[in-house]
Amino acid sequence: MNLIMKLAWRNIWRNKRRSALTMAAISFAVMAAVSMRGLQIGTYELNIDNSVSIYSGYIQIQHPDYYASPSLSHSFNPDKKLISYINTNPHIIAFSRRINADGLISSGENTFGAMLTGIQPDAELKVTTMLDKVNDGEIFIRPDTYDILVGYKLLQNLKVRIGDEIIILAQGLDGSMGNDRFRITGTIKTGAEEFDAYGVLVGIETLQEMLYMHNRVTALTIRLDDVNNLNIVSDELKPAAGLNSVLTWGNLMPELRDAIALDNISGILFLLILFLIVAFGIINTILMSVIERFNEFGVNLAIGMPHYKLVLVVFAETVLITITALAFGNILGFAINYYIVLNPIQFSGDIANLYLEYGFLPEMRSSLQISMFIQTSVITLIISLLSAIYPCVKLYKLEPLKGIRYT
Amino acid sequence: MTKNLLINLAWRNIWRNKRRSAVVLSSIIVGVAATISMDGLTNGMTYQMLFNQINLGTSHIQIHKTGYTDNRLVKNFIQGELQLKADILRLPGVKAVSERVVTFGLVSSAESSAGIYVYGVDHKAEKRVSAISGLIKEGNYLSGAEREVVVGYELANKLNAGLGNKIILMANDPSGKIHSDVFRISGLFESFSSGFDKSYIFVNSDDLQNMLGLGNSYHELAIIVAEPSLAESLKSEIRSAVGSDFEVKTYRDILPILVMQIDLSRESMWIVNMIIGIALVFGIINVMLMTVIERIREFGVLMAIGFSTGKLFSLILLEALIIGLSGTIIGLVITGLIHIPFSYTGIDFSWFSEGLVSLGVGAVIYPVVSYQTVLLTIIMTPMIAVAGAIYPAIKAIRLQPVAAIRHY
Amino acid sequence: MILKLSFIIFFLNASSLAQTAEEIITKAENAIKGKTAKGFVSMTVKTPDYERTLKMENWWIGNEKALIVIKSPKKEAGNKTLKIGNEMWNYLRNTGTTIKIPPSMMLQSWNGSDFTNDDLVRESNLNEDYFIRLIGSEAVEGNNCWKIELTPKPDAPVVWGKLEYWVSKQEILPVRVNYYDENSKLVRHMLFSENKKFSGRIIPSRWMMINDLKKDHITSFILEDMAFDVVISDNIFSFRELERGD
Amino acid sequence: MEIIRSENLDKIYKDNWVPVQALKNINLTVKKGDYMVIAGPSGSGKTTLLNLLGALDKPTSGKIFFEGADISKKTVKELSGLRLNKLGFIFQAYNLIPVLSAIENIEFSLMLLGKPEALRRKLSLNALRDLGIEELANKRPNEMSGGQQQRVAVARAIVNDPSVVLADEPTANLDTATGSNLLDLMDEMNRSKNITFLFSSHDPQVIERARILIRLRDGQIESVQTK
Repeated sequence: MNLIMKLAWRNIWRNKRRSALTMAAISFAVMAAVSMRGLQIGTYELNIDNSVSIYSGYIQIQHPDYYASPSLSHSFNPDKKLISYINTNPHIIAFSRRINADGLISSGENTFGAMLTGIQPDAELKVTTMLDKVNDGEIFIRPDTYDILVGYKLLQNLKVRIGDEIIILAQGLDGSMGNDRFRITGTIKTGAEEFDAYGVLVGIETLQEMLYMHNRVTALTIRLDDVNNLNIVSDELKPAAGLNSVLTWGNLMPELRDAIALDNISGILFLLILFLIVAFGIINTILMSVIERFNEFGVNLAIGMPHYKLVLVVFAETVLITITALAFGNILGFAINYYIVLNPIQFSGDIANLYLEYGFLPEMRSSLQISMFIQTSVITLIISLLSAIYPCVKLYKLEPLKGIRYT
Repeated sequence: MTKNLLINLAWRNIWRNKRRSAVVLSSIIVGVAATISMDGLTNGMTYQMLFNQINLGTSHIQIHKTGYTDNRLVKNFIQGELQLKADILRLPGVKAVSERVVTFGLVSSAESSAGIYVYGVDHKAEKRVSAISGLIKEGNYLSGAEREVVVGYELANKLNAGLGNKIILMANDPSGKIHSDVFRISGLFESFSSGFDKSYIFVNSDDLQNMLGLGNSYHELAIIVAEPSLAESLKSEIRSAVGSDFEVKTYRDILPILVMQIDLSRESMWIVNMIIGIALVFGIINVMLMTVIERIREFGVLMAIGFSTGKLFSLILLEALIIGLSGTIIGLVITGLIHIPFSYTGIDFSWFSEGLVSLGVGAVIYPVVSYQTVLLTIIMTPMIAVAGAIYPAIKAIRLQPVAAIRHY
Repeated sequence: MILKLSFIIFFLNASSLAQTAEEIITKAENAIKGKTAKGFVSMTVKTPDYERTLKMENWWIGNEKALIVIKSPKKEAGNKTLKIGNEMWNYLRNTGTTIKIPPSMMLQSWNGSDFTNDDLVRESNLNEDYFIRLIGSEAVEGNNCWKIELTPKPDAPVVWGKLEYWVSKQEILPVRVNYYDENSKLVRHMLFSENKKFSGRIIPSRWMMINDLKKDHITSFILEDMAFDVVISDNIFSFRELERGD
Repeated sequence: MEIIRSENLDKIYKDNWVPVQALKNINLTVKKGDYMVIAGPSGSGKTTLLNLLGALDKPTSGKIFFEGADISKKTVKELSGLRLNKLGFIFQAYNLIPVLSAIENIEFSLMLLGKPEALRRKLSLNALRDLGIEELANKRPNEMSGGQQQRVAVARAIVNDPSVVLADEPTANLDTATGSNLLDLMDEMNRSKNITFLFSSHDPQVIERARILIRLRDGQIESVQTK
């Protein structure tokens, strides 16, 4: 083995230029893959974070039937054990209680259907950004007042102004028609059409009283320190949640999940093609470098070196070149990604406005996720080794005489 | 020495060492095939999304009464007496126009009910504008018979209603009064979008107009033009023709996010092509370099017999150019041979992602190659091949003839 | 006097001998609804999640107009529902406002019951919307009944595929109604029982609607006091009346 | 003592359009201590014969016995082992592994044999000393002249004390003086150490030194001279 490594190492140095070019090609591919992938993953994270942060949160705990049939009868009373578990989990930054209910909002002539969300303003500020999306007016602070925030389109449709009073009507948990008079303190603009046209934020205690919910909620919404801890935390939460279901953002926002899945496909397609080209480059380089040395290899075989040792030398060369290239590629890729993480690519002009209009952030960010570097490296190494197979098969079939005589 | 001789020499050199040429050629062919297939799939995917949306009813241009987009009320109708349809049909480039009565309503069966968008259409005109009639999986599309309704599979399941079953449709008229009427399911459609299948139903416009007391008024004019690129210019033409009482919007206005995504992915194709190009250059430099080194002796002889360094340089680049051109052509032919059947049959990606269906793409992707990419490939690939040969060529002309001849 | 008597005899004969299915249904329906009606009704809603009882005062003019005022429990007392034709308004005492139920809310449950707002609005005229056919006699809960089948007319905007209506032969009162979908699946049924005498008229005082698709969803009405065919001022079905707090 | 014996060797190349009879009915014997040269003009079949005798190629018909054993019955692996253990090779070009220094090149076959390091060192240094090129020990082939490279090749060929050293035109790429020096060295080794040498060459310098000279013409033995 020692001998093989020595030969391989020296062979690489013997033809510095060719080795350097091969390394450069692989490094470039790794760098391109890592930075493209980083941009994708980073932008996904950004979009997930942005979309998830507005309303749904990363994880919600719900009554097991609420997802299929969202009605107040599928609300639950979070027990102390669950709350204290959530409070002690190191990956959970904050959580909030929520009630979602359908209702009517009415001002004199105009009545519209409304999506009522009962919130604890102080907790909600730590969990989601919906209260940061105040367009006009101001947020209410206490969960037990008759102040509300409404979507900015809803305000227009109701033909009322901030400060005006409106009536909300909704069917309570006991089937009774809860109704009360509320004062609009401000409007929200999230970019999500549904929310802007139908969303109403109410203090949770007021809503619980109006809908005869006592301490029941329809969801506990949880904010994580890092989206990458999603699966860990959701698995950890399951036993504490008991019969209640633990839903992740993918369940809560399937359109976003699907949109990302679609974009991911084209990203992976790109990487496939990039690696295909690099693989071809590697095959050709190794093939040429093997063929070029057929005379030399022929002599080696003639003096009694077994074929497999020659093949191992070529494989060792490939591995050494690839590993060196991986180091360079990953360092470069990391540097690029690190730069983009610190200085996200900002869109400007029409596209930026359009993005903002629909609630997306007009920027692209990168990622430094370790698994991405590892995956890319492993794939590259495998591709390199696969690429070495064909040249090595040719080498394995080489007869000593043919090698010596090869021109 | 004439130029022809140089070409002749280059050509013979290429053929003399078939293996070496084949290696370079294969790199280029793979590069060409990869670039074009990538473009084909990405375009196919995005165009399909757009095309599907347009076909599902967005159409190329829509006309509404001013204010309709902000408040989709039944009372924001276009008066039938205006004969807008006839005027628009006369415009050059317009292929088909359909008048649609659109309202939000409730459908109910004995078991369940749902809020839906009801489209009242003239089945003959609508068939030329939207593809719903082609998506019927069971029963038939509207035929003009009374009280027919076409609903999506998902909705039918929710209502627990099948072909021939009746559903009750309820909606309010322009004055706000609620009307209900009975319809019978004549057809079930299934589009790529489960969201669409859940929330859109189609009836004959006469029935809906009668139910809502609309006379011959309607809400939406959907227009299909000969070429999507004509939409923008026709929009301004129509706008000046119909005046400010009406909103004229193209699919680009109606589907901004989708259009933006397509534009963005087209932009990013340049970056992608560039990266692929650079990856290709590395491969080509390597192989070219090795072939130059292999031939040092031969070059030494050429120089010894009086070949100038300039000519040698040109010779190497010329060889690269010839291989680059042939590789591009062979690559295009091979890609074409693969691409053309697939552009008819499509490639089934359902094994790859279930998400495709729900995203409005459909599981089967029909690759669409843009002529820009083909053109770019034809121009760029031979240039990349030549670029890859520059460094090796410089190496070659720096050789001392005597040292080169001795080299083995 | 004789004339009047003979008239009655003629009527009795007609009712006991040569009744058509339409006449039976009309009689049964008229018996429990009258041209006009007013009275006190308590409604008990039972679901797996809750059970509650509302006491209400009602005024009806056929299927056309209705006013329902909730008397208890306290928190809902004073809430009113007004129906005129196809439209509905809710008066909320708590906030002193009137809300017109928009079409999108028509499918919401009415006061937590098994009835939707739409059910109240759409309560149809059986003679107008259905072909009515006597299909036999059957004993239901000890009552000798006519079994009548009602199939909707093609254009009638009713969701049902078929109704089966049992009317007691003796009192000519409804005993049971089955509601089927178009595939002849039983969706829900209504049971009438506990006949009582209200202002000279004997009618069932307990009406129970049982959902056959959702388990344990039952809404029952108990008529506590009813008066039929009394004169009801049209003024009662006005917004002014609606918003007049008691 | 007989090392290699051939019986009725025929070799026909069929890779060309017309089959070429490269060797015809060759019978010869190489004995321990021989200094044998196979000579003949270009295309007479001398390299082919050398390759057959060196177990690098297989005859079309006939047999080759190496130390009494029929090598046609041996597997590829056994042949490789045979070459490694019993044979030393010197070629006209591409003789050395370019990435290894002189001493490493010499050690190379010992390494393949799995000899311990100390022994390898000792044997290799001895071989270098025998050829008078100790000062080249740590040089790479591209730092040496052609003659020096060939000396290293000889050192590598003899280091393992092979039964026979086969040299295919060892002087072909050398000038006369260098070639003469190299041949003197091999002559000396044959005499002092009784190493068996088998050459193929048409170089008069080589032929002149032959103790057994076999002349080939058109694939057949034309004459055998013993000096």
